[in-house]
Amino acid sequence: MNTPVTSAAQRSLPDPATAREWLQTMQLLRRFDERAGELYGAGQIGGFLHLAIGEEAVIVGATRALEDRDWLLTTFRAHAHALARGSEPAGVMAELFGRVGGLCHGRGGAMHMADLQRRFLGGFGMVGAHLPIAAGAALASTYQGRAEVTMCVLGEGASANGVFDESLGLAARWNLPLVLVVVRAAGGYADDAAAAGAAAELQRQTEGLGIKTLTCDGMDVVDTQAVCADAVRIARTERRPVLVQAPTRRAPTPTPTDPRPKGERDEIAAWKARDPLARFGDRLVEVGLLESADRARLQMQVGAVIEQAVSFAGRSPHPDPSSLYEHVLSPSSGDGAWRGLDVRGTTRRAEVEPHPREATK
Amino acid sequence: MNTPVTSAAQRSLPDPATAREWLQTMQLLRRFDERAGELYGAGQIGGFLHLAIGEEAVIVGATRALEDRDWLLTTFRAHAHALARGSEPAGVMAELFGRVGGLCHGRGGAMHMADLQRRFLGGFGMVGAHLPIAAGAALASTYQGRAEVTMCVLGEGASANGVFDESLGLAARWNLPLVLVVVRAAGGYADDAAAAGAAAELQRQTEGLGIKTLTCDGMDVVDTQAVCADAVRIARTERRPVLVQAPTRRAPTPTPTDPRPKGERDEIAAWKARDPLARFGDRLVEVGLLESADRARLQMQVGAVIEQAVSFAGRSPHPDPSSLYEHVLSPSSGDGAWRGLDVRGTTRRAEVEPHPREATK
Amino acid sequence: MSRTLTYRDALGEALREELDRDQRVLLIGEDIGAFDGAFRVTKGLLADYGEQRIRDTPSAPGSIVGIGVGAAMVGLRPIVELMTITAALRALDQIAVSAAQARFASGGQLTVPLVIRSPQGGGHQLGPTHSHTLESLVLAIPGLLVAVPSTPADAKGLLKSAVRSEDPVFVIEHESLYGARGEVPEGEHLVPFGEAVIRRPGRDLTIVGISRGALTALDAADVLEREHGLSAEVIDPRTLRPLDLPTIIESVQRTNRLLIVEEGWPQGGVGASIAALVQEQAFDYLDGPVMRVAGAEAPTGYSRVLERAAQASAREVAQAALAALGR
Amino acid sequence: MSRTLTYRDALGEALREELDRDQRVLLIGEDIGAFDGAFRVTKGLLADYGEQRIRDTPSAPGSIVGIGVGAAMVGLRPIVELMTITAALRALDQIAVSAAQARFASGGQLTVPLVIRSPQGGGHQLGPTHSHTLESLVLAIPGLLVAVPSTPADAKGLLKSAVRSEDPVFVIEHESLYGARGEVPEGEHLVPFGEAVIRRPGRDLTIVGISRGALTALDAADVLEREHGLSAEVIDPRTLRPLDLPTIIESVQRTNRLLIVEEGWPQGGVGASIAALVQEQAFDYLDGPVMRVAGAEAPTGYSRVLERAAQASAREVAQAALAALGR
Ligand SMILES: Cc1ncc(C[n+]2csc(CCOP(=O)(O)OP(=O)(O)O)c2C)c(N)n1
Ligand SMILES: Cc1ncc(C[n+]2csc(CCOP(=O)(O)OP(=O)(O)O)c2C)c(N)n1
Ligand SMILES: [Mg+2]
Ligand SMILES: [Mg+2]
Repeated sequence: MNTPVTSAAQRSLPDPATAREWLQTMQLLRRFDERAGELYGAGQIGGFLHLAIGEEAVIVGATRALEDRDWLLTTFRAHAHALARGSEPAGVMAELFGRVGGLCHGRGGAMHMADLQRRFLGGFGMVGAHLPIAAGAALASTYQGRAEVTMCVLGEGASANGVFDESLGLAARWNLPLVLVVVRAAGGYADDAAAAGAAAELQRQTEGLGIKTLTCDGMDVVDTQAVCADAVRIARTERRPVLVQAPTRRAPTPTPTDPRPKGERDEIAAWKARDPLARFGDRLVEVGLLESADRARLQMQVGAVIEQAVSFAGRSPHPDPSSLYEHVLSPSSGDGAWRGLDVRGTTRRAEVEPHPREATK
Repeated sequence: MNTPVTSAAQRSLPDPATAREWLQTMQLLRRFDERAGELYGAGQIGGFLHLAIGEEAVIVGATRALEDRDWLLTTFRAHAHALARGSEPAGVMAELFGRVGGLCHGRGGAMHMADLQRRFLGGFGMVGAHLPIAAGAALASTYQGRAEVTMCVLGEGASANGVFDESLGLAARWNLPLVLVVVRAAGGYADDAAAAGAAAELQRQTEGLGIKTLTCDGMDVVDTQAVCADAVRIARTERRPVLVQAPTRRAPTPTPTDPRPKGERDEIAAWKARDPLARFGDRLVEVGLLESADRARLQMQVGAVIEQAVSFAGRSPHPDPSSLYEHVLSPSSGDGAWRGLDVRGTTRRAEVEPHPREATK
Repeated sequence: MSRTLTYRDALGEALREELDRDQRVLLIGEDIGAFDGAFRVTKGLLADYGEQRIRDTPSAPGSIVGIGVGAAMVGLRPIVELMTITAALRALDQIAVSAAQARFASGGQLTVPLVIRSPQGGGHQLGPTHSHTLESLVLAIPGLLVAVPSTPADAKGLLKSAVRSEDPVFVIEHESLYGARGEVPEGEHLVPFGEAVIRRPGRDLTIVGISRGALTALDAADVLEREHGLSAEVIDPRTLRPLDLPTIIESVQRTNRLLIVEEGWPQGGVGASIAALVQEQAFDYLDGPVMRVAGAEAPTGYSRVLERAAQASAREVAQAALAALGR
Repeated sequence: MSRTLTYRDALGEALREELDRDQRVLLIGEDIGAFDGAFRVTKGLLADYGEQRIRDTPSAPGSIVGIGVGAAMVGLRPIVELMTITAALRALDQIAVSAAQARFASGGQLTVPLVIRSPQGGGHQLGPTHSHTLESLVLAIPGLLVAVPSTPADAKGLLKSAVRSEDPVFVIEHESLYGARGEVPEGEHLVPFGEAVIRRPGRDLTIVGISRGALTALDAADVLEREHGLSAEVIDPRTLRPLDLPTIIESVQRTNRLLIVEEGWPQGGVGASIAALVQEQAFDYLDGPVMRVAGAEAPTGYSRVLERAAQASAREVAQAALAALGR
């Protein structure tokens, strides 16, 4: 199931600067997740923290197929996508810490992170909920005559939900420039990743909906980028939805909120041999695009950036409890007429006319 | 789109008694609908009355593929299916009148009619809602080791809803003996029936879900019965879902709640030439299976049955307003602890302790 | 200037005016184009505005709302029609989560200026799937504005305001009112959110009516005056979020009695909310309990007798008012 | 005999006992088998009962509930697990219409003995999609029984009763209570629906607590006694439909003061319903308004400060109680 259609070695590498940028972004994602995992264990980060260790290639490859003007949406496994899209690691880490310096001022957390400036709409916690939203974003671009593409990353788990078929059906009917990237991560949370032939089944299902469907090796950043770039090009120029399947394998080590599946003890070694970050770095060194020392230097820079992010996050204040109602509604609705109904037995009483102690009768 | 895969003439007729029964049931459905339409106009019947004139062949053909032990579900276009399944016309008509003599004692009406004794689970008003319910019924049969099949009739409109894909996906995964009959009625309520190639698209979509898919001529009772019987046999013996597409054409005359689509004036004549009831009757006469006089006699019997039904319905009392809370919960929940909360300002006050006029303080 | 229009045509006029005013406005919904909409509110729009702006969809409520959410996030002002409010139950995650919480979850970055329109309410014997009054389910959701117009003028004015709102709005129309006629101002007529209207001033008790309940309350007030010489003040809140509680409280401070008329189910209903708030905040002004007249706690039966039994008539409301007055 | 069990294990025990007792019982839900359930309630069941009876599904909430409805109509006793109550929003048409109205619409022919289980509630920083308290949305629906166990013993006893019910039941578990321990009777332990329990008797005021709110109320009662010498009576209704209103009214007739503690949103909340009912029916016994402590009318923020701010602590509840007592 995880056999790539195109072997990684067949794809030629991008120019050195680009290759280095991809590698360093993958390093950033990896190191960020390792640190986040530790900080989760230390109680600095709460909630469900879905790590993406092993998904660096698919995340960096997919986002590197986008232009700045394009839109991106993803699942609850959101913080890695924010990083890949260029969000400040400090803002991302502060969001995981739930602090005001976070991208969403501590309101969204790892699962609901968004960065509008980078056209990253989020971070969606409900499986599949973002598919029609992505279609809507693509509709807005088309409607306004802009050649933007919307990319929507999802886990294979979402494809069994009816929104998948509904959204793809409407995207096809309305010729929407939408690229779905299905990350099929074996060893993950849901049981169906284990089902043999599931990828082929999904391909049949998707093509049954009339959607062009491609496959990339989600463990290889070069292949993923190339296939996704193809998908983006088709979506942009032909104005139609394209789906890319990306078989991947998340590290089978236990993660904070994806507890370790049974019987995968032996798989850690196997996974290491396929580690998309190590393999890409090795390849760059092998072909002479990168010195070993350079590689270490990039990694060191990443380490420094992340320690700065951790430090920033730790210093950023917690939201003030009194800001609870901020952003529930926009200022245009919230001023005056509306105020959050904070029923604490007494609170609102004071806001009404002064009360007579006795009844008026 | 309406071109039958197998021409009607190629299917051989069933034995004379069976053929006569089919014809008479089709006559029953037709005459019932004509009368119901009149009574709706006269204000005796309310709500949305979705007539099935033109669907007699598909309804009788599909239900005649079932055994008594099998289960049947359909859409809001429910009363014709109840009749075809053998429900008493008087009970069906009384239900349309909203009377206590109705199958559901006037609570369900045309859209939500059910007849458990005949294993007809209803009558579902929300587009597509009955698909997973049908899958659940099929699951119950299988789970209990009974070789029953569940047939679920739906309009093509439901196939764009995600429950379609979800339910078929689960039915395939769990090997459920489920037969879906998709009535693709051109000239109907929804716009998409008009979309060219929609039938082929649906076939691709369904096969994409791994579901065996057949097509019958929904305007020919013999072909519909034969194909559906095949589907039922496969579902029963191989324990898996099968989908049958049945292109049909409802009469393009205005109906009470399906207002007349534009530009179909000329189509009335065209439709008459394809009228499934007339064609089947003609064929029986042509091949000598039925005398013309017999045909008229069957029709007369049907007329009499329906007039009796109308008369029964008219005499049946309206439900007592005080029965409002009956069947909201079962007697086991409803006795004692629970009573409907009928907030009429005063009602429940009397049920509590007698009230002192003055406060106790 | 104003003329007499039906509630349906007032809504249609609001849609046309907003489509004309703002290119970002587009309509999405089941059969709203070729079929003119299940209740003909969108009649003729497809011909006049084309299929880019009037978008027919199949029955997929969740995805239709979701598409509206995404389009709103990326700069449009979509108006999504759900054919019946029961369909909103299949879309409630998109409404309650995707639409209503995006601004909050993103720390104010995302804006979802989406309008969802849907009819609710009984009266046509549509039975248990097409007759319910579900405003309380929608009202429960923070981040979502809720309008419940009861007159053609408010239908126009609230819908137009909804389209201008930066926040998602659910405009709940009443199925039985589409044919009702009333004066409707021409052109720019905006009804602000959070401003209740006193439909009839009175002294002896306050009746708050929700959606069509406001009209029943007016009829009940007639009965009370004619037959009992009582003067009831009738308030129509028009929007439920924001709710103009001050106007209600101020009225209760004068009349000392409150009755709420709604068609929805009583548990967790809008009436329960208002009753709870008013007795919390004006207890000492109340000469008796806040009373409610709600729909019966039962699905709506098809039978017209049962359907009628589930809703109180104006006369029954008047009786409840008498009870509230201790008579 | 009883021993100490966690809420989670008490639920698991109820499931095992019912699976053993009645062959018609089967479980359907996302990752309940191979993965033991998102909250480990169904741990080990797949190994012990096999895949015919413990059915893993993908994420398709509406269809999972619908399948449960169909299976229940045709003779089974399905227990459907939704991973989070927010998923129920995507299934609400199946819950409110297919499950809750089938008996009514069919004139009593169809029976839907279906149990839906789902966790709700905050406390783990799961943010706006996984932290909400939605019991009021479920309670609104006629034809649906609703249980909100707050202790391990009630979790077992209510779930077992739910499985025996002829009517559909929504058992709402509290996510933060899965690890809570308490005495749980062994074997056949059935908690009847519609019987509130007085968790602590008192004289000065009545506090009704919903779901985990009952525990907060108990803590608040401790504070009131220790620090203010006040005696609060704490009532846990345990089921919301049927609601044991008589026990609440009887208590209020003695204490003349009522405070309701819930975690859900205040508009249309359970507290509003109870407040409206009690002041309607026991107005003359009330020495002050029925007061509520509800969750803030906002999505739940991820930040633990914001999450905490949205819910009142026992101390804040005690303060509200003092306010309710006019102190
Ligand atoms: C509607 C809904 N149901 C259940 C959940 C709980 N849930 C969180 S992650 C997850 C598994 C998702 O699997 P997949 O879509 O493949 O994503 P992956 O975890 O592999 O990235 C589930 C079911 C949810 N978030 N939303
Ligand atoms: C969820 C939902 N949305 C909308 C409706 C309104 N509605 C009633 S009939 C109908 C068209 C259905 O078309 P199709 O499924 O093809 O059935 P047909 O009328 O052709 O029998 C619609 C959309 C509904 N009943 N349920
Ligand atoms: Mg996955
Ligand atoms: Mg159709």
